[in-house]
Amino acid sequence: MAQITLVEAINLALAREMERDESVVVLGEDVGVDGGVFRATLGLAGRFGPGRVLDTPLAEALIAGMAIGMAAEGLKPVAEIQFAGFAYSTIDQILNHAGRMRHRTRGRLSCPMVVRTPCGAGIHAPEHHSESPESMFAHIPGIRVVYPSSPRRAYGLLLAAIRDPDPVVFLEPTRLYRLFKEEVADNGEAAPLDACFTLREGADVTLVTWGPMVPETLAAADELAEQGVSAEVVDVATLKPLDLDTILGSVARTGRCVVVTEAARTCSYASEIAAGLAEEALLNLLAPVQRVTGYDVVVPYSRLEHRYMPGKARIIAAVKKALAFA
Amino acid sequence: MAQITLVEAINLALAREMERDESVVVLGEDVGVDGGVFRATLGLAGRFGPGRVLDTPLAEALIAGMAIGMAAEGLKPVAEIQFAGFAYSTIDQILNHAGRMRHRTRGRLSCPMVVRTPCGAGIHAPEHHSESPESMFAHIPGIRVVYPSSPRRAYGLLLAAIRDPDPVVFLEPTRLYRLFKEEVADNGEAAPLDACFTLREGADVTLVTWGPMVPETLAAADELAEQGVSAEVVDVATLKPLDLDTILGSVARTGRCVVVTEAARTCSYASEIAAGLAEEALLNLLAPVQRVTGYDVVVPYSRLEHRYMPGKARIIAAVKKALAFA
Amino acid sequence: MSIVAKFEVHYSQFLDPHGKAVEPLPEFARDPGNLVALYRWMVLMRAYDAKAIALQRTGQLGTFASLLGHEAVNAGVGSAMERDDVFLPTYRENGVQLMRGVSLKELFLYWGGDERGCDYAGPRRDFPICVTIAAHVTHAVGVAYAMTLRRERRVAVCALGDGATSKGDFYEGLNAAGGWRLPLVFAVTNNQWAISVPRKTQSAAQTLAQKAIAAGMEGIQVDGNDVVAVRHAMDRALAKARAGGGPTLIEALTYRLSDHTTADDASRYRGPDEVAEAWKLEPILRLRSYLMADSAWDKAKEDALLRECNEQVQAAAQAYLDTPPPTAEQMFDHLYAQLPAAFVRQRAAALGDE
Amino acid sequence: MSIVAKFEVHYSQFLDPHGKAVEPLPEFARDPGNLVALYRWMVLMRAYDAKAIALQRTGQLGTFASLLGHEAVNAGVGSAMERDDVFLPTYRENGVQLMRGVSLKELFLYWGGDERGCDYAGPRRDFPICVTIAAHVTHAVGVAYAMTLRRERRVAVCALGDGATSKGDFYEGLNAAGGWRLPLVFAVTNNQWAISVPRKTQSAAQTLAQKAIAAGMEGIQVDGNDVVAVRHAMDRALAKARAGGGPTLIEALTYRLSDHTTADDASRYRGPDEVAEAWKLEPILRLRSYLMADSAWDKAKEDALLRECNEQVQAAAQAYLDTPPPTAEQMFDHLYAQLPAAFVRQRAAALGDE
Ligand SMILES: Cc1ncc(C[n+]2csc(CCOP(=O)(O)OP(=O)(O)O)c2C)c(N)n1
Ligand SMILES: Cc1ncc(C[n+]2csc(CCOP(=O)(O)OP(=O)(O)O)c2C)c(N)n1
Ligand SMILES: [Mg+2]
Ligand SMILES: [Mg+2]
Repeated sequence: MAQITLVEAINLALAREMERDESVVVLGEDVGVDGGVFRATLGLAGRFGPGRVLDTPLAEALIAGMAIGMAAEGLKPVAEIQFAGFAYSTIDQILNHAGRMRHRTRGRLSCPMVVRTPCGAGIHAPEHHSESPESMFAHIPGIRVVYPSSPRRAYGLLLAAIRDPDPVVFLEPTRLYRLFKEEVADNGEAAPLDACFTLREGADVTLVTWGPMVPETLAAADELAEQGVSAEVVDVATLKPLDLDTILGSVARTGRCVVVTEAARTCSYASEIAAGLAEEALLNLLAPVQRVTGYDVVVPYSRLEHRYMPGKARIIAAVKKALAFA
Repeated sequence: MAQITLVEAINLALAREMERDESVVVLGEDVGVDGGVFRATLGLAGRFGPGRVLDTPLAEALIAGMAIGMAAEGLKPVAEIQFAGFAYSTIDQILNHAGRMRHRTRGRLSCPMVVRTPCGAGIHAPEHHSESPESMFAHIPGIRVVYPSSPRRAYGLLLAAIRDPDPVVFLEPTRLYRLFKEEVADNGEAAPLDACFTLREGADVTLVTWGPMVPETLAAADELAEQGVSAEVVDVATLKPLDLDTILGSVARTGRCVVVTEAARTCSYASEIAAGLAEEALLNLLAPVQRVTGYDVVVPYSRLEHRYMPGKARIIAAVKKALAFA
Repeated sequence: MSIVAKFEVHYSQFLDPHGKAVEPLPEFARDPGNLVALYRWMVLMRAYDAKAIALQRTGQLGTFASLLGHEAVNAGVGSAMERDDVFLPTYRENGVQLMRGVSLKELFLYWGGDERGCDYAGPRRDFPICVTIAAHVTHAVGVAYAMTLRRERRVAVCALGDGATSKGDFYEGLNAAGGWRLPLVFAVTNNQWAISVPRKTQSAAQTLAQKAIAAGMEGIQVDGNDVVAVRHAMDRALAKARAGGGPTLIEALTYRLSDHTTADDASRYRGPDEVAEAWKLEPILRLRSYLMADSAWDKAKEDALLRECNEQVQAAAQAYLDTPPPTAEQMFDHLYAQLPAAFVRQRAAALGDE
Repeated sequence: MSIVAKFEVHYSQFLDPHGKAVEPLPEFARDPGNLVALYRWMVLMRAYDAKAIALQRTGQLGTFASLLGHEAVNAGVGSAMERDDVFLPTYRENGVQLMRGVSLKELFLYWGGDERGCDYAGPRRDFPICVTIAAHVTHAVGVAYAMTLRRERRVAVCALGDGATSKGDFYEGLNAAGGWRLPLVFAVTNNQWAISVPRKTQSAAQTLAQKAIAAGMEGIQVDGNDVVAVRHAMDRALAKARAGGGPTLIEALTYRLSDHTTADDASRYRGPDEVAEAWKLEPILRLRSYLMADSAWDKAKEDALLRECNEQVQAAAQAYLDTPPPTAEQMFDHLYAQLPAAFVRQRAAALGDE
């Protein structure tokens, strides 16, 4: 078993599934000979041919719409949008068509497709390369939204996403693409969709997060442990549909919850979690739920982005506040 | 003072502001000689000329993008998107450009523009004519999102939106366009943006809603009153930025809150309100916050839409549940 | 200065407005039986259209988009396609859909606000009506790409209107189809109006056919009130596509004789003279004139056909009206292949909530 | 069959790759002083480019998009525009921006990840760099519309690449500009590549100039390594636009001699031969050859110019490096004209959180 990065795990899952199922095709900008600007599709064009690994024209609505047509006609397209900042022009297609085709035709046509896109800030990239649009996608009926946070989960969840009979928006944390390695068995085993992963057990507070903020949150939990605070860390992983039960179960034990995301605060996915708790966990909450989020501002250009993203310090401060609540 | 409908109030505000400020222009599909498919722009082309009331080609990204260019160059465009279902292709422009132009240029250029679009279900229209995308817009930094619910507020808020120096997404409840009339003084007075309106005072529970669900919520409050339950009704009106203080103040008094929206539940704007309460009102809450929302499904075609939209009965049931909570 | 590229846009018409042949007819049209078959479809379309409007006016149908005047485009496209081709319609191609095996009842159900109307028992792989203008142009690219990848000889046919040619999706799809030389035919019905917006406001392009030039593909203009011209252009485009020759854009010139939909009042934005002029060019009369002059048709046949069509339409309308309304679980049961656990409670709540 | 429309796409070149005039030069180019002025700008652009790459390689600048090989397009566009026109650039027109009065320091700030680099002290109404490909084409339509409405004689110039011509926004904007006959020039730099995607994958259209045909406007192709050709085409397009004659699309053929950006490695997808061939056509050598043959330029002047440019660039780089970093309140202070009350607490938190 090899130690690989998250982006290598994506690549591995793509290759594995293309090998297993010849209806799987990959499409997007620069996914062919270049292997994608992050190399997520490296080697696929050479191995499976340009017919199954298509460099598209520069047109995101086309990429999404084309995937819908392919999927309805029996292929299993995995579309790459180069950065999430360019994925907004796919929303029309994903919301109005991908998420509706099955419903609209009462199951006659469907859209087994995946739209992959790198997300999140912190890589010192130009404008529009730092987006966290997950809540906008999570609002869309008829689709799944998945956001892995480690090589192993990325591998298993991507396999699950490709095999899923319905459309999946698969968000990939750019910041974690090469941040750390993990042993990943290339055994073709899918990870469960629609389930949270409890990454660390704890008794005093539940930290809920997903995607790129997971390592930072785990680091905060480590530091808290040194200070005698036992934090449970839940990686939501599949944002839609949400496995709220796992979170409720954790909060029932800890009585405190901090939700962490780097997305702008208002109508972020952190709000969805907090709302679920407000509705279902009132009697268990010993302190208010707190959202540790990006500010309601435009992600600043790279020189200031470290001041935008919530870091360990803000997470720890929120936990302390929760613990101090009488 | 004339009794007019909500759509007439929109029309009145547009005419008033075009008269007062010649930099105001109206653009969109069929807004010219046809006066808009709902007649919101009726008579404007005749009065102000086709140069200031433009029928555009059928292209929503163009409409939004063009408005951005116009606004940066000193006009005050008011763009109409024919139905919210066609507004998804404007998100890219609104998020990546309208909401960022001022920030990106450090105030050198700005986007004083309004994007108006009719929203909501319940008019027995074809597919895509029933959308409630407010939470997707409310997530976008740098813009305002306004959703009036009566002729008078529509008039005042639209004036405020046009005069605002920043981009405003102005959602109009199609179902209320002609549902009832109200006296509206055409005095050019703007209503306050960024403020909730308390439409009805009450002691037992706070009902928070906006846009098309306001009349239904008021009706529920009426019925509750007959049953001896005193419900406060808050019309959020401006969803971004949110005047949470008014809601907190109300909940501090009532101790119970039900949030009502017809949008699909997950990541709806109801989640944002509930999250705010989970964070700020824990000690005041005598019962869990409840979201009464559309289901997480595609709005069904017209024959079933009455089963999709939350009605008075569901609001009342939620209130009863809140009151019964021990 | 040198010239690096040259283009011509051609126009084709076989039957003039009086039903006179102005060119030697193509092979298929020399058999009057074929033209009679097309004529019968066109008359059925008009009977269906009238019935749908009547149902809407009496509150028995939702907003309806009439295809009055578009019968030749519909019949030309519908008759040229093979069964296992894929059709991607807008709301104004119910005629094509009928010819492809969508039932009248299904169409009524659709306009009655019931998704079951999109579960076509006939053409299982045809797309449902695309309401968001031009979005389906990109779907057609995906469909045609899948056909190519699997080395099938099928073709995707994407129908759209003049207004749709202004939308980015139209162009993105067209451009990609050209690039991959996909088996794809774009059937653009230029009916001169997009709701209240006239064709010339959509674009300064003299023809819509020339939009194809931007995508490096062939574009051709035909008289869309002449079913022979439409059918002939479709035949050629489909044959070319099947032979690997790539996509074609066909601009069919016709006129929307109706309001945009039953929710529209066209008299607000266009004068009666223009409409009266357009009636002189309409496709059914034209074909009938030709067939009568050719003795392939007569008054008795006409009367019988009208009766037959009306009965057929009436029966379908009744079947539609007799269909029990959809039930609340239908909101959930085709949303995902299997309803995720997270939404099971919502489903139960929806069923409980009467 | 009849022909209903005909089109030709023209190509223009004045200086061949050896710097020989192949056509009589246009008026402005007959004065060598004008060409020397353009040359000086082009050399400054290259010096700037080299410095930016050096800064990036040493960790002192963010990802940078080189304009190597695009100096003639930049100089042709930049020199033709009037001061109160509006320029809407992509990331590969820093040269045009310099000529319009954006400072070197501002450009470095921008690439250094600082919004203050978009607060141009010079051309206050020029747009900032548009990173989302082709979105600004629709902005340009709005700008040009505003100019028309106010009856100004200003023109908007929108720069974009070959890849951008595949995007819906490009087409929607082009089509609208044609429809309203707006004072708008689309300067398309066809540098043969969009990251790793070659021009022919973008579109089957033989030329990008012919995309204009779909919008009913004039499109022309020029040698983008020949500054005279670019400038001349711009002059004509701007004059036409000012006179109310509507928009023009200019496709300038050149080559991206650099990687896409400093984050890219072009050797992954294109061979060295292709790049070596392209170097033979590059614009600076070409213009220098012409000027030297004309005795308007010599080695001494060249050396002096290089020194001057390097100093200028060096000083600006230093000024950039000396600029204190932006502070956290800058996230909030230009978000709205006035920060709404709801966000004041967030601002305070951001400032408190070191
Ligand atoms: C993306 C989008 N924008 C707007 C609309 C509203 N709308 C419905 S039909 C129509 C006009 C379409 O005109 P055209 O393409 O010429 O088709 P026709 O109705 O004439 O058949 C408009 C604007 C829509 N359905 N989709
Ligand atoms: C809408 C959008 N999609 C994708 C990208 C990522 N991207 C940046 S530059 C580029 C290629 C652009 O090619 P071209 O238009 O030819 O310009 P060039 O870089 O050659 O100057 C791509 C795909 C983007 N910036 N915007
Ligand atoms: Mg039309
Ligand atoms: Mg390029």
